[in-house]
Amino acid sequence: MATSTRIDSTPFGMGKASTGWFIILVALLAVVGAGAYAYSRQIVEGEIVTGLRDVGPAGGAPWGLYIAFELWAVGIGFGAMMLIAASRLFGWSHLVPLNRILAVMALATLFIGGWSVIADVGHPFRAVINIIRYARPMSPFFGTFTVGLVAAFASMLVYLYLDGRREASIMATRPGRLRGWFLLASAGYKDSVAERIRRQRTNTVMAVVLGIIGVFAASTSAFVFGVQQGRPGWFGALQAPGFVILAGATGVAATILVAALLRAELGDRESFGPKMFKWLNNILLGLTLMYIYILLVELVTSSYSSSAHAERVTDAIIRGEYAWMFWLSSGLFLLTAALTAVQAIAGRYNLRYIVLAAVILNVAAILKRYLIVVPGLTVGRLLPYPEGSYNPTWVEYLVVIGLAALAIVFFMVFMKVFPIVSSQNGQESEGE
Amino acid sequence: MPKYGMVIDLEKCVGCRACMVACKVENNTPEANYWMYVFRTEEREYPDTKVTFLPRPCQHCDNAPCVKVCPVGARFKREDGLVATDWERCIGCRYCEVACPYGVNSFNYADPKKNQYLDWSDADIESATGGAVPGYANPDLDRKSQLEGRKIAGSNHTKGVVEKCTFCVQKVEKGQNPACAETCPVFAITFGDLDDPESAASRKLKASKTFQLLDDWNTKPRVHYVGTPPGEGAREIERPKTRQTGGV
Amino acid sequence: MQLTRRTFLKGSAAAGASVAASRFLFTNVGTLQPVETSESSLGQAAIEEWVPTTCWIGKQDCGMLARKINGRVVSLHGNPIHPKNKGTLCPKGVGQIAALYDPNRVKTPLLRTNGKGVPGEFTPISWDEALDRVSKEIKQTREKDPKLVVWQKGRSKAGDFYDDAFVKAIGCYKMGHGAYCSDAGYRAAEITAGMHGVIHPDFRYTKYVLSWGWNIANGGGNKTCWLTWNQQLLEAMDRGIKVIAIDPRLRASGTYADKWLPIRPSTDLALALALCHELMESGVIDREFLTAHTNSTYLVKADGHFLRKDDVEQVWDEASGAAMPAGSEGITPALEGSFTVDGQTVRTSYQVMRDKYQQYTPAWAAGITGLKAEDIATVAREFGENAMIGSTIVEDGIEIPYRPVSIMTYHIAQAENGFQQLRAELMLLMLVGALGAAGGSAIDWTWKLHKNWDGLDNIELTDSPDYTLNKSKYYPINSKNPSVAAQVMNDPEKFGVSPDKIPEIMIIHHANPLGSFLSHPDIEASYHKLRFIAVIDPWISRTADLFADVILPAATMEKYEGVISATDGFVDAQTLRIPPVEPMFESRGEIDIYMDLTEKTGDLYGEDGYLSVVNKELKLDEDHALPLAQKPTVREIFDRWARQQKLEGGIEFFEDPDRAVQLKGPVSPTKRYGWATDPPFLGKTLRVYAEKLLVYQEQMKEMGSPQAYYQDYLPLPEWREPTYRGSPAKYDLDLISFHMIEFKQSRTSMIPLLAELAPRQRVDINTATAKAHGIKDGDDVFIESHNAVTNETRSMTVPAHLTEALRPDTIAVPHHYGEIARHPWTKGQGASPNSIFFTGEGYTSMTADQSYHVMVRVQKA
Amino acid sequence: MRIGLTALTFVIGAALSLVSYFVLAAPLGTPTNEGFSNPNLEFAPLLFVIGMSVTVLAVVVYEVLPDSEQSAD
Repeated sequence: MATSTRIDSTPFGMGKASTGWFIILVALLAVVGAGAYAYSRQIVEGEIVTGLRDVGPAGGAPWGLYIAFELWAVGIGFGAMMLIAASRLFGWSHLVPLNRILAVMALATLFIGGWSVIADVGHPFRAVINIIRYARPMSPFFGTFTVGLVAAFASMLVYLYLDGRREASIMATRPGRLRGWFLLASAGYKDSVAERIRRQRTNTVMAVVLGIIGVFAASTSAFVFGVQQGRPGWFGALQAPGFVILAGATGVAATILVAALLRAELGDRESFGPKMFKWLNNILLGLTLMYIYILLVELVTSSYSSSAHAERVTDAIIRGEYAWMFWLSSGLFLLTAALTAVQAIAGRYNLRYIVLAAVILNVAAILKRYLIVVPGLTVGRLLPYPEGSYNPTWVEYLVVIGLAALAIVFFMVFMKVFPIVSSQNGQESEGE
Repeated sequence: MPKYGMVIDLEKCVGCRACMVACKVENNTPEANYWMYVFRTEEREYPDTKVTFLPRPCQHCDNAPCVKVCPVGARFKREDGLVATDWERCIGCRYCEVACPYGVNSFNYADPKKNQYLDWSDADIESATGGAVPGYANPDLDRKSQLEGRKIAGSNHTKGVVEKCTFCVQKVEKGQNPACAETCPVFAITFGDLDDPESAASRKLKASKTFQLLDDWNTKPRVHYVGTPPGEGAREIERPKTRQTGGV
Repeated sequence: MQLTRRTFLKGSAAAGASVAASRFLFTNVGTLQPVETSESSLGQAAIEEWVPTTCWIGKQDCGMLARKINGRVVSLHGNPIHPKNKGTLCPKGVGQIAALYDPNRVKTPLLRTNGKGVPGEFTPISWDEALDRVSKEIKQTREKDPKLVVWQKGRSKAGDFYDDAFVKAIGCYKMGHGAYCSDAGYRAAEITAGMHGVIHPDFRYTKYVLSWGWNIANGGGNKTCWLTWNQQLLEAMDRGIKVIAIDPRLRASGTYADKWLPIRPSTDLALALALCHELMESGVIDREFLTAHTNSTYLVKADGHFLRKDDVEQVWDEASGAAMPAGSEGITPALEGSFTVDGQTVRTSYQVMRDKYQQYTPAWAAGITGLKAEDIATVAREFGENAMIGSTIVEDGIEIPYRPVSIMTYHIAQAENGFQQLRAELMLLMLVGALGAAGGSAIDWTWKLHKNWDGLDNIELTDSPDYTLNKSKYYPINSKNPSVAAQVMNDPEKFGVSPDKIPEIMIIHHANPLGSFLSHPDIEASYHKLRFIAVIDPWISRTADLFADVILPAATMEKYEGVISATDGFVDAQTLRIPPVEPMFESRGEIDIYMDLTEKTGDLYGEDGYLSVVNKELKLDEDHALPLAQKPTVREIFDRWARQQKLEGGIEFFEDPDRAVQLKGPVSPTKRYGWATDPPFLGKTLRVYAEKLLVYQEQMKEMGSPQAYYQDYLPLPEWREPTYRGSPAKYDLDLISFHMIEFKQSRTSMIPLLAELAPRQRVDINTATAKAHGIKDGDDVFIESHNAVTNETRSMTVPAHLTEALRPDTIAVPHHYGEIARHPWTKGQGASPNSIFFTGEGYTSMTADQSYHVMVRVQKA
Repeated sequence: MRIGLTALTFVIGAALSLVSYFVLAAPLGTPTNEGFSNPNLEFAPLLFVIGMSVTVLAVVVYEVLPDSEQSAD
């Protein structure tokens, strides 16, 4: 690409910012700014500026786009963690070059996921203080917050740090503005044999830890909904596995997108080789198929539902006002499966189709996240409240888009201060 | 320690909604927030139409889903049976609202001071009321509860927090009936200590065949109803402004 | 003003709290800890006071206690010792606190600066200027003819001594709330039984109630609000009372009704006639009552007139087999039969009725009313059975006939045949002897004769009526309908009214004729003819907005007013309205306003002045009469009155929250029941057969009255198809209006706490009907009404409200709203259905009362 | 030394997590009890979060702690 110049001393354009990079950054920051402005309206006027309303006589949905977005974002994060774990534990060496990308992606999405929760609550400052002050373990939010956000974030930070120390020590040997930073990051690292052995062990341990936290955190997110028997359409044992699988799928799909972008941006066809995309394609296929299976089971179960309220929710989703969204997302899941399956069966992989499948899956996932949150609130009320409605406002859209832009900014900045791909990683793993 | 509860006689209720207004005046709830709500419903088809009314205060469940999900302990169960909201602690996540199958929670989406029905900044009104918002603001709502010393009566309502029926804790702690029970023109609402077999509520409960809303959900409500609940096909009619004109 | 000194003294926080605790501790609530002092947000000890006062919104003036903290009213509570509401309040009662502190009230007197007929532009003026202006206008017109000054009031709040005093002192014409709701019923009861009122059950004993055109759970009544009725009804329900709801629309009564008869609007007369028919044919009648206390035995000639000898009505004495003067000693009058007297065939009035009603079978009525014949027959049978004819009970040692069947009816009088409809219901009660019996229906609280018993029987028709057409060939019996009056004002010659009898100025007191009466175009046109209009109101009503030259700001509940009856029908009691705070802004209580105004016109002091009339109206004796040369405070007026009632402390009795209501003890059965008065029914012979109506009809014909006006002047109610049904077939739906529990008239739509519950006008429409017209819930519906006589059409557009509790051939629109959107809460509320009803031939009853019936068509707007 | 410190960090973190969760934060008794809506110690949830973070940090200790042999060198 015209804007990228690869210099050996600073791989991946680190430390140097091209005009294009700046333009994109400024544009993204403008979007973030717009989101911040929208949020400031919300702070001043209250959430009356959103489309959110009370469930009872007001007939609205108290949770909406923010929560759906949060689920999607942290899902990607948890998926990324699980993928790191899988690639380490199962020795999927082709995916190892992606590990840092995955780690950064997880941190970025957890970060904006946390922010979208903050955007949702009525008293953000009080929320931060009161959660660490009073948080109640019996609330599913406790798990979301402690395991889902804090533990995941902390362990990802640790992973990123440990994983990057060797890289940093190499970078620190080269001259440049960032040298001090690399020295700091690699402090104490000598690249001794003992250290390498410890590195191996730690990696394995961390892989296990990340895997557990990823699965557990995704499940806690699901419990926020799945344990609510008062909300027909939410209550169910399948919520947790569904969340885990969809988190994995969105994580893989997001990885495909990032990897493809970086491949194009950095022109690095070695790090982002065909084998990697083949693997990603096949993992995506597997997870999508599993999710379709979950969807099918959900569909069958809910169509036999004994409760009239749950039936109304099912009706609204399958036949009613949410039907377009449901069938669109279901169709997109199938399309993802088809796109990835055809390539896997034919044994011929086309990056474009893989990327297309990844995009489609994420769109499907966003719709699905929305379908998890909203219909259970507007439809199927247990008392004779009429059906409600929810239409997100510009404030919600701007805040969410602003947060998404923030994640990209996060990524772009990281790329400029640290090697996004570890060239040694592959070697190291292959050397085992 | 008394264990308060409420018995609502649906065979007496005529859906006049006096309880809703009395609640609003006593608790100064802002527009669109109904701590007490009265459904007016119809079932079946003309001419076999059945008309039902269902007053819906907070059910003050013994096994309250809202208490379980509150991430910061702002929603809690009191020993006297009341389910209370510490509005100074609430972070406004609305999880209680989402968890409650009865839809009793109200979130202050707008600034309550600007959502109190009339423009109270009128100079002539201010000179008469000392700037109270609303003009009939009840100062008792600012007091801390006697039982645990937390602010649970609602005060002047706070933007960004959730609130709901308190059983008029500020009145109950003074030995008075909640505003809805006090006002009901047809004496359909009886409030009292359900542990005391001599209380009016206990006697009413004993004398009547009662049910609880969604009792198969195991929420164990402290509100009991005499009569029959609205059926599956009940349609709500005569909805308030928030449903007719799309909010406040 | 010396405001509640006593309550202020005892207003220490602890004392206030203990009053409160004792006051509301009906249930064994139990206290957690000793009551602590309530604290204001500033941390200062709050002073709590309780001021007894009276509701200002509803019709029956419920007793209230205003809770005040540091001088500010924070809530209104029902007064537990008030017999009418027993510590409870309806939504309007509790919600009116928002009216007290409403910044949108009229704050100062206002003077119009623009033309009339359009929303007003007003400039604030001082009270002095305003009163000068009004008094100047009054004086100017009064010089010509005091009757050209018209004073009109909406519903009376409290006793009307003070406005009567104003009317008498000024000598002006008094126009009432009148024909708005039920006056045709009053006229029917007056001419039939001499009682002033409509019909309501003796809930204490009744077992079977026909809730007729009346929402038994949410409907008012002529004597009390739904609130008192419901409390009595609930006690009756505990005894197993049976309630039949006869109404095109089933609303809150659904909870209480055992059976719903969804009758077609304006066909109630047919149902009543069929019920009478069934009772007579089955012989389930109270012969003793009919013979002894009604004119059923009077002999009627072929021409419909009574057989008289020497001006005395004759009855057939079965013992002697001859006609004898009615009321003779020792005779046995025949109730039934046809006889020959002096060569002419005569029948008893009962026989005339029975013969005439032969045609009114349940099957016949079913075709008209849309009900099932078997349902009608069942109700007739149950009504007869439950009447327990012949039974008695003993109360207070007095044996009283016991007829536990009753009718609750009221607004059903608002129909073209409203007068005869009510007559027919009274007949139904009289047939089984339930009128004035224990468990039956009463008309007034006590059985006392109204002046119209004779008055309506002795009307002398005049060729030169006043502008209300009172005693005219059009409406000999006349409820002074403002809409009819407006039509006369617009075209006096048409009605033979002299142009110099057309009013010039109006003082409108708490009334909103452009909201409450029909035919708005007529009223608006007539108001353009008035030189000057002053409105006394707390808000700028539609009428004030379009036509007031001067608006005088009235206080709402914050004023001394009285004397207010506190009876629930069983206990005699009275009270006053005590202001919990000084009048808001520059508003004043009406008594203050009238004293100020009469002072300006020179009518306050001296003999026949306002104060002198007040003395007479309040029956103040020499010791307590107001001095005639000195303007008293309103509090002083009531203090004198209270002292005359021998109440300790005078007015302080009523300012004390623990006393507040003067309870005078139970109403004796000898006053309550017509049967139990001495002599029974005050010795009057009730008019089953109203011969005088026939006399008036003949006179009307003679004077050239068109058939539309005289056709219902019939001695016995008879069915005819209402005129409005003559609209073309495309106007396929009946429009009726109804009252909502949240509102009273139009002004409560400005109380936000109520307007939030019912934010805008709507049309109730049966789901199937709506579907047939392609209308969904919430869709705007265009409604066009049609005048079957003049072919005029009127229209309005309102959102649809789908319901299964309404006949499919009928739509219903509540009669509230319609204010001009000057108040923030009346914006977007929509029009009143009164704007598309009609007045005039076919749309006005024979007594000049309004008919709220019209045929309409609807389509999705 | 390395193993010991790592284990110590892990144990401290885990202990802090467990204690703060089960003893300091967890709902105690019946729902009407004070402990149900309040942690026994304010900011106990913060301790739990810190505990979890410390637990994870054991890995860092294990990997980052300088080699004793090397330091002996």
